[in-house]
Amino acid sequence: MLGQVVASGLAMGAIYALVALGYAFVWRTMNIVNFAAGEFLTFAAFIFVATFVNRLGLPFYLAAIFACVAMASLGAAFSRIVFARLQKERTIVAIIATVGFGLFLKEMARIIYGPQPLLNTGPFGFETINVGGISVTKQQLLVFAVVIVVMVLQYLVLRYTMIGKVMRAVAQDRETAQLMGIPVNAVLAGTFAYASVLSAIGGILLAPMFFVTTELGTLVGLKGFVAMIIGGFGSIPGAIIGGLILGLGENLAAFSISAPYKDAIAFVLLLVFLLVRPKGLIPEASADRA
Amino acid sequence: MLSVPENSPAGAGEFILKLSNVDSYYGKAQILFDLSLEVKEREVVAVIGANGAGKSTTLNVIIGRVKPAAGSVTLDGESIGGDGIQAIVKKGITCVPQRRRIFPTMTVRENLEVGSYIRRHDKAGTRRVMEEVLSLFPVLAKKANSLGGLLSGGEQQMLAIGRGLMARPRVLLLDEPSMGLSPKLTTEMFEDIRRIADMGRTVLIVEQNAYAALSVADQGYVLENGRVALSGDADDLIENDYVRQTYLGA
Amino acid sequence: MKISMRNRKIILAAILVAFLLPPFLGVNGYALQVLDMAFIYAIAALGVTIATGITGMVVLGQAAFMGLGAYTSGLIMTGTSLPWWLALPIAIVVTGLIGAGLGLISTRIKEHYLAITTLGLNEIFRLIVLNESWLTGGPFGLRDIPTLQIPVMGGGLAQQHYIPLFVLTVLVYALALRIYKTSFGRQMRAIRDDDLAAESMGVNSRAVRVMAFALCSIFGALAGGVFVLTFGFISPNNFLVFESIKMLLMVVVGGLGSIGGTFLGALVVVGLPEVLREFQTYYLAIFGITVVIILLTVPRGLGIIADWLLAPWLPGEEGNALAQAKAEDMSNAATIEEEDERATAVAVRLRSEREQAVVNAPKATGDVLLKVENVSKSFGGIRALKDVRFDIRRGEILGLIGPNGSGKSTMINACSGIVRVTAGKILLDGKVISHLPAWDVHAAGVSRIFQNVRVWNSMTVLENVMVCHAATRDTHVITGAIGTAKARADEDMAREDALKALDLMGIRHLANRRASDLSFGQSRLVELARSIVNKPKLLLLDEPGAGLRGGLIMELAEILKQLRNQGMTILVVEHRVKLVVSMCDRIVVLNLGDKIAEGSAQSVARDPVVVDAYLGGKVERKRRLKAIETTT
Amino acid sequence: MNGKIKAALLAGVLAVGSVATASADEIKLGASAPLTGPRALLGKYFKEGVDMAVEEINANGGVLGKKLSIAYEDDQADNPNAAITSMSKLMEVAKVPIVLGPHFSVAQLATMKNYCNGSLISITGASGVPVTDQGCNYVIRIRGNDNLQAKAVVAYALDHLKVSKIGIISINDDFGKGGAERVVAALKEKGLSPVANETHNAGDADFSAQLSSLQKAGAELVVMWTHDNESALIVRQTRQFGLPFKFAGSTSLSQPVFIELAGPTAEGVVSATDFLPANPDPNVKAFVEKFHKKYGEMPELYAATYYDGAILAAKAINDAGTTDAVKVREAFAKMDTQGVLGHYKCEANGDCNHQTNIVEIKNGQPSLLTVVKF
Repeated sequence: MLGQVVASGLAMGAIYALVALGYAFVWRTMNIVNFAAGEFLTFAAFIFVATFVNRLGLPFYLAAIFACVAMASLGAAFSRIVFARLQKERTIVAIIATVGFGLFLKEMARIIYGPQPLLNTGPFGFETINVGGISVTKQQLLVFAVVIVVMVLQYLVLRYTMIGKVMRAVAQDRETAQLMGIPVNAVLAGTFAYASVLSAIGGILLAPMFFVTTELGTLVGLKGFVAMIIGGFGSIPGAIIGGLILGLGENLAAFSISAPYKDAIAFVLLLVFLLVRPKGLIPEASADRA
Repeated sequence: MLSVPENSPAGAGEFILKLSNVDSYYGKAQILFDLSLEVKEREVVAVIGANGAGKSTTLNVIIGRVKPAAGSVTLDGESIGGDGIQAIVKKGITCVPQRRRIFPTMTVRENLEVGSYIRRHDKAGTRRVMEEVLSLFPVLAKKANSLGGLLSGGEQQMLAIGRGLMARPRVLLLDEPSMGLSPKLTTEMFEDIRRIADMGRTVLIVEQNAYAALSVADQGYVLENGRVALSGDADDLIENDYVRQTYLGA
Repeated sequence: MKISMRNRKIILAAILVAFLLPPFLGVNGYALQVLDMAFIYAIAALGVTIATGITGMVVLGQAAFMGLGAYTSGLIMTGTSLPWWLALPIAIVVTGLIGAGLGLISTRIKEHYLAITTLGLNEIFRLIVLNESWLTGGPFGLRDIPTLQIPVMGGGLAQQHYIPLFVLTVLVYALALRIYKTSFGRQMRAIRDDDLAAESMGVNSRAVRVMAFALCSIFGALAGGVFVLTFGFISPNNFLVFESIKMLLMVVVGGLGSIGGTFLGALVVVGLPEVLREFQTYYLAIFGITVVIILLTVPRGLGIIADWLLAPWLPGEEGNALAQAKAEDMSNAATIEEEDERATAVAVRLRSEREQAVVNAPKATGDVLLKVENVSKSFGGIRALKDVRFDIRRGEILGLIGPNGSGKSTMINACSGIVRVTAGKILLDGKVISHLPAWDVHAAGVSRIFQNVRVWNSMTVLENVMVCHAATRDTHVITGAIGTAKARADEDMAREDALKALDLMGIRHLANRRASDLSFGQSRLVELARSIVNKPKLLLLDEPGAGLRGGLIMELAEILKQLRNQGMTILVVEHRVKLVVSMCDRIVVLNLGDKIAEGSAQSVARDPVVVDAYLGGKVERKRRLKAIETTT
Repeated sequence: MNGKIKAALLAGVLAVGSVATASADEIKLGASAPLTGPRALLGKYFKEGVDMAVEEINANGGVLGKKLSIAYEDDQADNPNAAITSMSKLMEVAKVPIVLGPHFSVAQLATMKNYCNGSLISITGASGVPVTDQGCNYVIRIRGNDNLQAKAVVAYALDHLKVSKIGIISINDDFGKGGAERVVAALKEKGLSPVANETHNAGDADFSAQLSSLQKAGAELVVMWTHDNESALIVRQTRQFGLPFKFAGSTSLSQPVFIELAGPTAEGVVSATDFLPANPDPNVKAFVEKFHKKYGEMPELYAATYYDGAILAAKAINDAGTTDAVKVREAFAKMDTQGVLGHYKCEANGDCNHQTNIVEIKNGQPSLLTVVKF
């Protein structure tokens, strides 16, 4: 049963990693912690299930692509309308504004789609595969596959393409990037759109594993943030490692510590960890080599 | 030899960049007063002055970061005053910023590649200019794969200039290239700038180190309190008593 | 904005009186209850303002402190049947101690990491309260707490508590305003604006952070305690992380760091959803987007209103407003020229003073003040200093030069306690200072300025200087707030000395200006005034002339000479060889972390090693060929 | 003048304004329900049930000859502060004699001090044991409490399912924690203790760790005390991992949301619930038909509970002949009537419902196993 716990933990950790990655990207380019990230995930899941699958009857993969496109446009629009203006504010002001925005998004999801949880079985239903005595759902395998593909693609894009280099340049020094003739605002919107797509992928992958409720993203959003902190603020490899560590760690803790205090213990561990490494696993300065 | 800048309709000796009677404000405070300045094709122009004289604002007006409140800015006779930075960079003005501003966690090569952003579709041209920059600054070629942030101050300045050249600009603006460099490195830096100029580039230097800047320049402008206090041939300025007393520390 | 301070006081008094009226006007209990709730949250949020807004530590766990205060006082009243006026103070003390403990953690964990840590502590608090039913009543809360009945006020609890709660809130806010102006208040703000500068200018950031955290928790506990007395019921759900976020929201909506704004923020965050209740299921969405709009359009809006009203009780606001009005009248060019004229005039005055007094100037005595013994420093794998040793003699000006990256700034940082040396030691007057925290190094008599000016932008010029005064260095929160004779005397002394220092720099007229409104040159002078106000034995100057011009350079040079004549020892890092040679008695040259030369200006300048490594040749007077014009 | 003060003034104006709307030919009752937030679904059912009851009452001549209307306020489920202001607004501004809700125990307990002076009566479905033992005379509970539910489930499990190794999983909040405590107590009465006592957090979505622990402890039956969504996830994941537990637990396990979300894995899950749509009782049948006709969906527990609540409120006012809360409370004391949930007869502490149904999910529908009366 331990293998089971590990597999599920890693699957969940992969989702946290996706969300953490979104935080890291937005932080590096816009210096904003987007606390509405969890609600972006929720919203994406609703658009995906309620609009594209249930109403329009699209097949899973097509609906997923449409949902990603919709969230990318939504993200780009919000980045221009809301988040771009927040950058001038102090970090904490921007954070609080995103909290308010998250509340708005969450409530809008309920107002538009109603309070009923939505069920989506995804492409595999609840089929499981038995791997060495561990029963893994196909959906979990899909999660791993998608997350790995996303990570590899992202690495290749950031490392080898002009658009990737431009994104990194804007993240490191926006003013100078502008002097190179780079359309900085478009790049920022694009980065935010990408972070929204990461959230959307998280929502789409979670939808068949769980149910789509207005609360779907809230906790995942918070844990994604914790994951980024464990990994090191704004660090891209850190976000991935942090996500996996968190997913695995919380499951192992819940398994081995059978007590109502297991979450308290998790936080105490985080505290001790931060006391030892106040800048996370991979501190920003040495970490942002994508 | 560094290739001749692209699209150069103006022949040598013609004014390609021109500021006429520019006023500029920061908030309510007027920074530039009726400022006029001209740069000829293939000429090195030095703008000198103390902190707060309006040098940076002049540069910001040219590059499009600040809109002139009055007066005109033209490039090849076409008005660019009020265009955004991106548009101006596309038209052929590139600025090497103060304090170098290298992308610290990108490699030297990546820094240069980003510099060629506006000419990214001309792959062959980019490759050619990259080779030229690397041969101009051999130390960059040697360190092509190390991170920009790990270079020394002098090397970073070379990289910054190289990055600016990658855009193949009509006019290259240098903002205080000597800032934070030791005297020896400053000397070397200006020698590099002169080599670049000798290759036929048009360069505008904004500099506090008046001696070094005027040494390599053809024309000079002395800014004081947002106005052009003196201008003329760089050789004449360097001999000018007022300039010598105020800026050269003679 | 032409309304005088006196009239503002009258307006404020009118508003306060207006707040007292509702119970007498027959306003319904619901509205009063909402206001009661807003007052209670205003008190708790004020704690967050102190920690987050004023000291710069993001606290996302204030609900836990509130809960701690509430549960402690509730449990004392139900468990031991002590009266509320004993239970509440005990709860506040207990919570304050716990808060101070967490404050110690906050000195190590910072920024977002601290936010997430406090959020975690909030969650731990919830779990403990939820699970320890034997003590806390568990999930169904602590139910039988006696509420405080005040029958004189008539009506229900909401009516009875309205006026006492409002008066308490006003008192707490008055206290906070008072603390804001004391030395402790200045230290908190200095840490927020620039903690590195604060530490090296004598602010014990550890003590201040701990105290600020304790204050934050005390205000939280007080709010929790009165919550219990008003509502008589508490449960884990009253103190969720979401409540902490709400309190941070109040602080931010109220204009981060504004005391009065926090009160307005609490009114908005508690009151607005109630007003919007008419919109039924839409109201939270409207509330959420309203918060975003407020923060986007007027991020400091509420704070500006409040600070304007409270200006008579805030430092330097009056002078600031005047100065601003003046600045707006004049064009920038005029101020630059004026500034230059002023600087030149000061320089001339100082020079004539110096020339008259030159006879009594103490000569350098020759004994060693600061001893740098085989100091090495590594960052990661890079060795910034290698086995460097030199002495600074009492009364001399020692120049430290070297190319970029030679370790000059690291050396200055090591001497001022910002950077720990890897090996070797630094002694001041024979005592080792290289292991001391920066503020103790400052107390021992080492003061400094920074390469790129680091003034505390939100504070007035006078406050900037007063922070560094020895008399107000210790963190006396209570005596400061009470205003004991000693505290007042210290404060007066610090003010007087600060004004004298500003006088020396010729910028006394800027005393009430906000530091962020200063020009670069003025900031440099403020920094210099700040560094000498505690009469240091050793002054460390990191490129003092960088970015200065004409008159200001002259003024700076004169000031330094004046200081030396007064017996101050100075270590100066400078690029401009001319300035160094004209100013310094001796010069130490660093290159790549090694000391490569030491001696008089002339001997160093001739040293071939130095010339090779650092000075280089002059730029050759050779221009490119004019002939190029004919090549095309 | 600034926005804040304006806002406060506006609040005052609105408050005064709403008093004026209570016209003479109308009797207004209050409802405090979770209209927003995570439990908004419950609020939706709550409102549907009440609205239907009001329609019926008005069709049948209203209350004391006047039309009945309801003022809704949001209490955000288990948020005590929101409940305090919501109740306070109903009490002070709308001045209603009876409030339906708040539904959550912690919200009840937070607001009790305010209304127990006799200003109004709260009719609630809150099942936390302490709700009716606070000495508050003005709370009327129309569902069985947690204790009753837990006892019924444990007794059924031991007697009919013949299991002895029982594990517990509950949500780490007032609902789950309160329920789990009662289950432990009920087991203790039978001389047993749970083999494992697991908890999870609101919003948790992966339960592999808890399920593994339960399996390790050798649980045969798992008693669940958590909300609908989480229950469905737990059951689904159990089947996915191929674990053999049987499940029993709180009313959540017979709610339509649970049945829909859990799908086939809900089969055989046993629960205690006050309301069962498939109950052959004629009262229930009539209610289900009306509800289905009106809303096009099957009613569930909260719709039924607060439908009953509204009907009882109207009846009590009619019996008392006045809207005076003290007199209406006396009418409740004398009440002896059949409703949808069961037979109502109020004790002095306000507990009016003394029965519960044990239900099993068969073929995707809850079906009645037994009715337990206490």
